[in-house]
Amino acid sequence: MVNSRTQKTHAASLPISRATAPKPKPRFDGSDEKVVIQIPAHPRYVRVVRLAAAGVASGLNFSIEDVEDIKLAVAEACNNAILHAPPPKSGRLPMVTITLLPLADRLEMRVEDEGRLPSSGVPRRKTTEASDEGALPEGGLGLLIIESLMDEVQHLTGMKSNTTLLMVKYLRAV
Amino acid sequence: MVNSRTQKTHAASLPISRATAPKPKPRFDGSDEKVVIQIPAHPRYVRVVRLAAAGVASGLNFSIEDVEDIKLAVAEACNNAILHAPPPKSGRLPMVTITLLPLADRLEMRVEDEGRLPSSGVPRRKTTEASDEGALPEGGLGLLIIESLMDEVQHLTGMKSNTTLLMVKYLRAV
Amino acid sequence: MNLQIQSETVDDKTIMSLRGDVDLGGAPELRAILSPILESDNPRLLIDLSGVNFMDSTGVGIIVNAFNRVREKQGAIAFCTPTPRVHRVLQISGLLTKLPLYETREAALTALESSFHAPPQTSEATA
Amino acid sequence: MNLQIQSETVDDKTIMSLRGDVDLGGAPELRAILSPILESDNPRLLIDLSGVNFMDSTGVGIIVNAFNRVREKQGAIAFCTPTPRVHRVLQISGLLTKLPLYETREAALTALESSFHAPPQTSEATA
Ligand SMILES: Nc1ncnc2c1ncn2[C@@H]1O[C@H](COP(=O)(O)OP(=O)(O)O)[C@@H](O)[C@H]1O
Ligand SMILES: Nc1ncnc2c1ncn2[C@@H]1O[C@H](COP(=O)(O)OP(=O)(O)O)[C@@H](O)[C@H]1O
Repeated sequence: MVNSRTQKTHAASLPISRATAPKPKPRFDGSDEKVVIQIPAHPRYVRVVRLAAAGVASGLNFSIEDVEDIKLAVAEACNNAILHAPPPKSGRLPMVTITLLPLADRLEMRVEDEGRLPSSGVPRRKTTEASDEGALPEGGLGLLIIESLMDEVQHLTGMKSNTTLLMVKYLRAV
Repeated sequence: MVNSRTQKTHAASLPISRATAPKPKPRFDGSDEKVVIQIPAHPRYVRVVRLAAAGVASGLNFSIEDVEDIKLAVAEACNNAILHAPPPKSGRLPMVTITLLPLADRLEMRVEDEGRLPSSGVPRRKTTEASDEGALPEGGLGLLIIESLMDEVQHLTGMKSNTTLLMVKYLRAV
Repeated sequence: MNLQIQSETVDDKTIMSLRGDVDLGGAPELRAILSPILESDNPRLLIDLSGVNFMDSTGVGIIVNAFNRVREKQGAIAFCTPTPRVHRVLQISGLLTKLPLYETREAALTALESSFHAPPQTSEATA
Repeated sequence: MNLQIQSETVDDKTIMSLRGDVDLGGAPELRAILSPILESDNPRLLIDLSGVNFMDSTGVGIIVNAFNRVREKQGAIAFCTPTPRVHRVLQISGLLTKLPLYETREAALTALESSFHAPPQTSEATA
């Protein structure tokens, strides 16, 4: 059952499957209600985002399991944003901005940091196979997990020097 | 025990008990870490704020009871902001902005809406005594509750047409 | 958790169990469900609060309004099994001793039987 | 809940119980507590996951790192009683069948006794 879920994984480089061409801000039209959370780029604030995302997701009637998956995905995205944020400026941590957009059939989440993606693109792990010596790979799991849990995942790099990860999770038809 | 707590109540019109004169933004100096949440002015988003505030408060090691009190206080402040927000503009709900500032000895919370306080000031209830006919008063409880739960409470009205409620809760010395 | 309201009628009494958040968001539904009961001739109402994990001043206001209206109608009302959070918000609101609030459902039902309107504990002297 | 780590030594084994969030925030503390154990000569380690209510990829990475280092040292390691959330994140990470993970603490202890390093279930054929 859960294996079938991971098949929904989309590569981060795939454009979002929509009629219109993907643009940096494709879906936040003015009439929608959004929740915006800004946290300092520090691990101690990730839990605040997890709780807030759980609140928005459960308001959309996602199942308990889906709410947990959404918490994990947004936490992974925040982790990456925190790890790749620029250093503090005059003692002040940069901020990470999380936008939660509850829609009729889905939840969209954006996690935006003030850092840059590597110009070579995101180095990715495609496998969790053991090395010849039998050691298991220890890193590069974050995006893998996000893509397993979310229905659509896309990195948006705007003109500003910042990185946004867009994640979409659909409500299942009941 | 709980009666002694309610004695900590400060009237909203009292200035904050600090050495420096209270100004609209007395404590948010740049070096502090703050969490900012923006929600549409609709009751369904109050729970998101409650959860986020619980996350910040428990990170400060408030007791479980204090965390619950903080959730209630911020919810009451959000309720008021939502009830007194201006009507939607071109179908878009106004936003309520909640700022959570965790400090070494206290949590500061600000709830800011796009509405105005009555120019006559905030009409207040001073009692929950029954009327002569024995009926109990049904409204005007929100600020009463906030003041019972928080150590400092103050309405800030800025030059912009908006209203901010500042609430402070101290960590108890152990 | 969103407010969930469950209501059953036993003899001439309505027993209403509230679960989840009794807050601004749940207020319209709760008011709508209470309204016909409170408009009836001789309302006899028990509200079970054991499933309430959050109550704000809106919830308190609805409870007080129900109390006032039942009182006007010479009906009977009782509340039972408040969770610690409900206890706390009623206490802060100064209502703990003014509402007919009982530790157990049995005690609340007994009180409901024995009074045609449930007087608040503190008003007995003046009643 | 912040990560809480409890550690006890039984004979030559360290039994470490994790509670709360095994995430980016808790990682430095967990790494620091694991480090001397993983650097010891013949590490024999059981990690009890029954109190973990959240685990992210950082937590998974620490677990895998512990597994790899114990393996290098010809020690023995086992994990037990994963909560549904831990089970899920290990499954998504493709590690469910690759780590020595046991349903009960007893099974994990038995496995720890009977091997000087705990082989992952699927590598038995290649071992
Ligand atoms: N927000 C981001 N900003 C910059 N680079 C990022 C960001 N998120 C991911 N990356 C890049 O993608 C790589 C893979 O990320 P991830 O799958 O989460 O694995 P890791 O465990 O190495 O962080 C990172 O090592 C980093 O180079
Ligand atoms: N954010 C706000 N904006 C404008 N007016 C407010 C705000 N908060 C409180 N008030 C005023 O203060 C009064 C008392 O508030 P409160 O104690 O919460 O009781 P009520 O139950 O009547 O809202 C309100 O009726 C309103 O007039």
